[in-house]
Amino acid sequence: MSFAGWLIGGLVGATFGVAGFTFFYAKGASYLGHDAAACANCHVMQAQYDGWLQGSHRAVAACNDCHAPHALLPKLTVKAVNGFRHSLMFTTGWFPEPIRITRMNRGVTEAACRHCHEEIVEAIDAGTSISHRPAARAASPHETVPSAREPIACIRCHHGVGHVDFAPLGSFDQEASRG
Amino acid sequence: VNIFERKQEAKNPFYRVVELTEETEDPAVWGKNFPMQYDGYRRTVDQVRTRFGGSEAVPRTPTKADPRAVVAQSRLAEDPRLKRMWAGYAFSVDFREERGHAFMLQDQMFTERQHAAKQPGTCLHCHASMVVPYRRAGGGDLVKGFEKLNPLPYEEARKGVKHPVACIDCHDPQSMALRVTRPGFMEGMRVFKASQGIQNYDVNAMATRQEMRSYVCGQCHVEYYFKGPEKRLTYPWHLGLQVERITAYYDSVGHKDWTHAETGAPVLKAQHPEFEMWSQGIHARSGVACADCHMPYTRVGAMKISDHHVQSPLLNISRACQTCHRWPEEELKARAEANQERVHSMRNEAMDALLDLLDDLKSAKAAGDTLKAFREAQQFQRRAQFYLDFVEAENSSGFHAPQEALRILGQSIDLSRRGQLALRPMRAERGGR
Amino acid sequence: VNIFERKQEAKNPFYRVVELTEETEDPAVWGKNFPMQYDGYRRTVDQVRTRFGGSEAVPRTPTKADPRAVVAQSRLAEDPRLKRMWAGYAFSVDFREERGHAFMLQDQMFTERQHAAKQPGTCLHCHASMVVPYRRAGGGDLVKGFEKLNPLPYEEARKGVKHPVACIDCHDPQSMALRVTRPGFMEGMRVFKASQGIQNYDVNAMATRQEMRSYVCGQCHVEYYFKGPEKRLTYPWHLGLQVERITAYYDSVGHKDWTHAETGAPVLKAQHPEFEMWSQGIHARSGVACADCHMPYTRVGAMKISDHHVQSPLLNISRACQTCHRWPEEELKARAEANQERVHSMRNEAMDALLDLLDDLKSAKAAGDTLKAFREAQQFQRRAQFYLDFVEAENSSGFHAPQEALRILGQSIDLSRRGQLALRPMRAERGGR
Ligand code: HEC
Ligand code: HEC
Ligand code: HEC
Ligand code: HEC
Ligand code: HEC
Ligand code: HEC
Ligand code: HEC
Ligand code: HEC
Ligand code: HEC
Ligand code: HEC
Ligand code: HEC
Ligand code: HEC
Ligand code: HEC
Ligand code: HEC
Ligand SMILES: [Ca+2]
Ligand SMILES: [Ca+2]
Repeated sequence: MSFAGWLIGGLVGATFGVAGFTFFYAKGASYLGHDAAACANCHVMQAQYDGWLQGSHRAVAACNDCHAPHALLPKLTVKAVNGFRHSLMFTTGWFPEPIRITRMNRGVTEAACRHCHEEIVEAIDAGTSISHRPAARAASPHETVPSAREPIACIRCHHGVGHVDFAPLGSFDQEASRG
Repeated sequence: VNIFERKQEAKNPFYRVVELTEETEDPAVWGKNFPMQYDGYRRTVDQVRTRFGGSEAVPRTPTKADPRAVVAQSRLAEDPRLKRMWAGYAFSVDFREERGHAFMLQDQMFTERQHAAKQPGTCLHCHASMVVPYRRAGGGDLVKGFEKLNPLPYEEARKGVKHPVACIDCHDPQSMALRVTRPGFMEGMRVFKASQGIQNYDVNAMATRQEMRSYVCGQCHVEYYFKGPEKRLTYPWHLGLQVERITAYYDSVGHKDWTHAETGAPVLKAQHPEFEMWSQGIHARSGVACADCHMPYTRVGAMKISDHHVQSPLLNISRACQTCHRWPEEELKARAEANQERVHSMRNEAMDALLDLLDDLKSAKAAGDTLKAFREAQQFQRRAQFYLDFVEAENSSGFHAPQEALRILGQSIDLSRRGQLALRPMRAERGGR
Repeated sequence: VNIFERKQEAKNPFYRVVELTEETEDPAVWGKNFPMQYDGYRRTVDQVRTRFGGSEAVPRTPTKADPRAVVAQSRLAEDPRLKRMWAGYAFSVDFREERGHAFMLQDQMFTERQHAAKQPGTCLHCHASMVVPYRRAGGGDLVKGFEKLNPLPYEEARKGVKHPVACIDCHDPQSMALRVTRPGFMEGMRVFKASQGIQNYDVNAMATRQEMRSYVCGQCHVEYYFKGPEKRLTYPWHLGLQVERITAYYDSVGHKDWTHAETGAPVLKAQHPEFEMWSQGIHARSGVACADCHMPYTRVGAMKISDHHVQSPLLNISRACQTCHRWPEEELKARAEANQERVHSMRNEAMDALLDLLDDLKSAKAAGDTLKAFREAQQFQRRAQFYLDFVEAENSSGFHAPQEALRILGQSIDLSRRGQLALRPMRAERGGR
């Protein structure tokens, strides 16, 4: 996809998250299709592309909504890193299969989930924000209160949202036709 | 699919209507700030039966001694063999299917086991909201209060205990963060981690959030015994969490729960080792916590909260299982029950084997067999029985760790049969016919 | 299994360099059209050992009788108890760890079991490319040829058999579609499906593609026996695939493989019931086929093909497991081995229990015990031994269905011990001292 495309996506995502969503949502089809297609240019991305097509987010989120930070600068860096890594690996063919998301990019997707679902999941992170600590410690001199606990990873439970995931989390393919 | 409306409703999920402190014991007050969690919490009075779990509401006519109008079905009636396994112990008098948290205090107060034996204050550790009572008794110090109440007669210790497990027992009133408030578990984890080379483990300071989602349950859903005259609640994890290690620990300290009435063997009772069994299973290994299945997230309007209606996940499969397993509900139910059935049928064989051993021990006693062989057979009974009970008392009917449960039952069968063999020399060994 | 990779794979270009027909037996010729699959196929000569599987290359000095310069390690040497379990049967003479497909024909020709007993032509069914030989012998009819070769002496039947299992045995030369070419499996599935109420099941016409990805393996990786003087290869699935059903079938037709040399019991030998065990596991239940793990899709340049280097998946974890399980390789290996270790340790206990029974039977024989109890104990041996062997002979060391394997071993232990008890009346039953 064009640099301009990323820029728009990035800008929108960065400046006004909510409006950013309407933008995707309204023109979804064309915009998303475009972005996704760009990624799917690489046949090695085909499986994930197909998975995304069948995923629950097809209508609401394209590749970069989950795989690029929702702030402009980091986004460009990540794109640069990934862009380089991908083309290098693609041309050299030096990459492990099945392809697995890297730590850095897993962090990016995790942040993406929270960016769009901030409100609905706010409750489940109760008791994990540092701000509460000091007060808590003061109030209970006799037990140590949990130190700020890391938030809980979305994809531990929802890891099929981006890409329909087959076994063990999916119903297996019952092709009747043979050969 | 309009995310906006949701966002509107969702603005600030916590209405801090009241200020919560370490003195706020009544869950109804916490419920003012967190009405959705409170609603779920109150639904633990529901009684629904599943194939192997849940519980059945059995009506009864209240008496002065036991005012309960409804109890859970009797496990002793379901399988009378249990009475022989526990012959001479309070459990052979009254043992019922467990039910929701709302009942924990009354079920403990009114079980006939209270009359069959004099019970200590220690019992309360896992059947009530104890943060405030322990602190009060300990002059502000939780552990001191725990030590103070343990040795008291149950009735006396119970004075000033008001609620079943409540918000304050699992949550910090300021931050709502999970916390462990039970001395038994704090010490249990300390000795267990020490056995793994980690010294001075402090669960509240060192556990991750995901671990806490299981540890708050591990405070009570564990095997235990009362140590010494102080009746100190002790979790036998000094050598590890597996049944072999626990047995080894009990042997090392020469502990027995009672003397078996039929055989005179120094036997042990296993009690709800959910935490220990879970720790041996594939779900624990995959980082799946008790709360993931027993308190799955549930959507209420624009918010997602933990379902505080703690219950059998098989009564809530879509939320408890389907986020991770995309099989149809019926299929997931069938898979869980298939695991449970395998374990249950082997549990029945192990039970038969144990009763055969009891028969042999009785008739050997009658025939006045040589002491040596008899003692040996009693030791076999001690282990065979504890292994079987470890699976029998584990309330998931094996689901928490099917392979481990089957392995333990296989051992139990072997031990019971070898106990019989110890009493039955071959003719050769007996010397001719 | 990842449907998308399949779709891609379907897009693979396909160069018809040579025309393949039902007469094209030599895999090298097929290799001209499908060089990548052929390369993998040829790599089945590799010998690498895993914790419980794979195989070890043991050098030996070739003799005229046995020209092999390398064999797999002897299982009898690894566990001498096997010799007693199989006392009086050819397996007690020579039994080795199995290795890659490339060796199947020579390993069968040169095993000492060939000298220990006179083997029939039936053996070839699973150790060679038989499509052409069967057709030739049957005048074009596969099944007729099968019936013709079965009763012949092995040496004679082997004339004209050239290759280990080859492309033509699993593929249609025109469409490359998978196909079943083994009469034993066709008939086995017919009787099995009939037991489930499905009449005249025709595997080649009625199986789905995903099922075929397991059925081509089920042609050989199954329990079997030779029926009647025609030595017809028969899969004992008439009542079902579970060990209880198979035993019930053998009892119903009064079959025994041999008479145990130590005890005279009419015993059975279980052989590689991979298909039967797999069918009881969670993977089969989830639709995971043999080929998914043993022939995973692998990328060659821009193409995805099925890895025809059929081997232990633990030697290829990233492709065999990680397409479905998002755990690191080391963790997946550890999980598989944890399952195998549980099964292996219980297998050892079951083996000890069986040997104790053999001892008792021997000494009872010596003491000339009453026929009734002795017969009873022999029957216990028959079942205990077959159950144990069913897990022992299953080559995944329990991985294919850990819970089922443990359940079976628990039964085996109980049966062995009860066999001993049958020979050891309590003093009471014996009437005083
Ligand atoms: C709704 C969010 C979302 C969208 C949209 C999305 N992905 Fe992903 N993607 C994820 C998550 C989450 C993971 C990591 C899954 C895991 O770690 O379990 C992932 C993983 C991947 C991986 C690594 C393979 C793996 O399974 O680890 C690739 C490649 C990938 N995505 C490409 C794409 C492409 C190309 C698109 C657009 C066609 C896309 N993604 C759209 C969320 C998304
Ligand atoms: C030049 C070809 C190419 C294009 C275009 C491409 N990818 Fe990839 N991608 C690859 C290759 C090759 C790999 C495997 C290398 C690896 O594992 O890091 C990969 C791996 C990934 C991964 C998993 C590894 C990681 O870095 O986390 C993600 C996520 C991913 N791509 C997302 C995308 C997205 C989103 C797009 C579109 C913006 C895209 N890719 C476009 C070739 C490409
Ligand atoms: C670009 C915005 C966006 C991103 C990024 C995003 N989502 Fe969503 N998600 C939505 C919208 C819009 C919906 C559909 C409307 C709704 O149900 O809220 C949705 C629906 C869902 C649902 C309910 C439907 C289902 O699939 O079960 C889940 C769960 C979910 N998202 C989880 C995630 C997770 C986990 C991630 C990160 C891996 C993620 N989302 C990333 C916008 C997003
Ligand atoms: C421990 C498991 C678990 C984790 C971790 C988890 N979720 Fe969920 N999530 C669930 C369950 C279960 C539901 C279904 C609730 C219902 O249907 O009532 C759900 C529902 C949702 C929904 C609403 C779906 C709908 O009905 O519209 C969204 C959006 C969502 N999750 C996003 C997230 C995000 C973002 C994260 C990470 C911050 C996350 N989840 C972490 C289990 C989890
Ligand atoms: C095509 C998909 C697929 C492949 C390939 C696969 N698995 Fe599984 N595996 C599953 C499914 C489905 C389950 C059942 C649990 C579930 O539904 O999530 C499972 C369960 C398991 C379990 C837990 C059950 C048990 O018996 O303890 C283990 C361990 C496991 N797999 C290991 C492996 C290993 C090792 C490999 C490779 C040799 C492998 N799997 C290959 C799909 C697969
Ligand atoms: C992977 C899901 C899962 C996890 C994790 C899990 N459980 Fe369970 N639990 C179950 C299932 C399924 C049952 C069987 C319920 C039935 O038979 O109706 C069960 C049963 C129980 C029961 C008996 C419930 C009844 O209905 O009688 C208790 C008590 C219990 N679990 C406690 C725990 C504790 C404590 C932990 C953590 C140490 C835990 N569980 C972890 C799924 C789980
Ligand atoms: C303070 C002790 C305590 C704590 C903490 C505790 N439980 Fe319980 N739990 C009990 C007792 C006692 C019962 C039995 C109540 C009865 O039968 O009257 C019980 C019953 C249950 C049941 C059986 C319900 C039924 O219908 O049979 C489940 C499931 C359960 N607990 C799960 C959990 C989970 C999950 C956690 C942690 C989130 C937890 N418990 C924390 C003491 C506790
Ligand atoms: C270490 C925690 C712990 C202690 C200490 C404890 N319980 Fe429980 N109790 C539980 C749990 C967890 C359950 C629910 C699981 C079960 O029933 O197996 C339970 C269930 C029960 C039940 C309902 C089921 C039944 O057995 O009929 C009764 C009654 C009971 N306990 C009485 C007592 C008495 C009396 C004592 C003291 C001698 C005691 N408990 C000590 C944790 C504990
Ligand atoms: C037996 C233990 C237990 C008891 C009792 C308990 N909770 Fe919780 N609660 C949990 C667990 C586990 C979580 C999940 C925390 C996490 O994921 O970090 C939780 C989470 C919460 C949260 C955070 C949002 C959410 O739903 O995930 C709130 C708020 C909460 N509980 C309120 C209450 C209130 C109010 C009560 C009393 C009516 C209560 N809890 C009683 C175990 C308990
Ligand atoms: C947070 C994720 C999660 C939840 C919730 C969960 N599981 Fe699992 N389950 C797993 C994982 C991970 C495995 C191990 C196999 C694998 O790696 O895919 C597994 C394995 C299994 C297996 C195969 C192993 C065996 O013992 O046979 C069954 C069956 C199963 N789960 C059933 C359930 C049921 C029923 C529930 C709900 C009560 C449940 N699971 C809840 C993640 C989960
Ligand atoms: C989910 C993955 C999986 C499936 C499906 C599966 N296997 Fe296996 N198989 C394994 C693993 C893992 C081992 C153990 C390998 C080892 O110990 O090195 C194994 C071992 C074996 C072995 C012994 C290999 C050796 O190295 O000695 C044979 C033969 C075998 N399987 C055949 C089959 C057949 C036939 C089927 C189908 C009926 C099948 N397998 C299905 C994973 C699988
Ligand atoms: C024509 C019969 C036949 C068919 C068809 C067949 N096998 Fe085998 N397989 C054998 C024999 C015989 C051996 C042992 C060869 C030896 O030890 O010399 C074997 C060995 C193996 C081994 C052990 C390799 C090792 O290193 O120990 C595996 C794994 C295996 N087969 C898997 C499969 C799978 C998967 C399929 C189907 C895709 C299959 N087999 C089809 C007969 C067959
Ligand atoms: C129904 C199919 C089938 C038949 C019939 C069959 N085999 Fe095998 N054979 C196998 C499979 C599959 C293996 C690999 C798995 C194993 O070794 O357990 C094997 C392995 C072997 C091996 C190598 C391992 C070992 O046991 O030392 C020898 C030798 C062997 N067979 C000889 C024979 C002989 C001799 C006969 C005839 C009496 C015969 N086979 C009949 C399927 C068969
Ligand atoms: C023991 C059985 C077996 C043997 C022998 C065998 N194959 Fe295959 N082959 C398979 C299986 C299983 C598949 C996967 C088919 C599917 O997914 O439908 C396959 C797939 C193929 C495909 C389709 C593309 C792909 O790789 O998935 C080709 C082409 C092929 N085999 C060629 C050969 C050739 C050439 C030989 C001989 C050198 C051969 N096969 C021997 C079992 C076998
Ligand atoms: Ca219950
Ligand atoms: Ca092998």
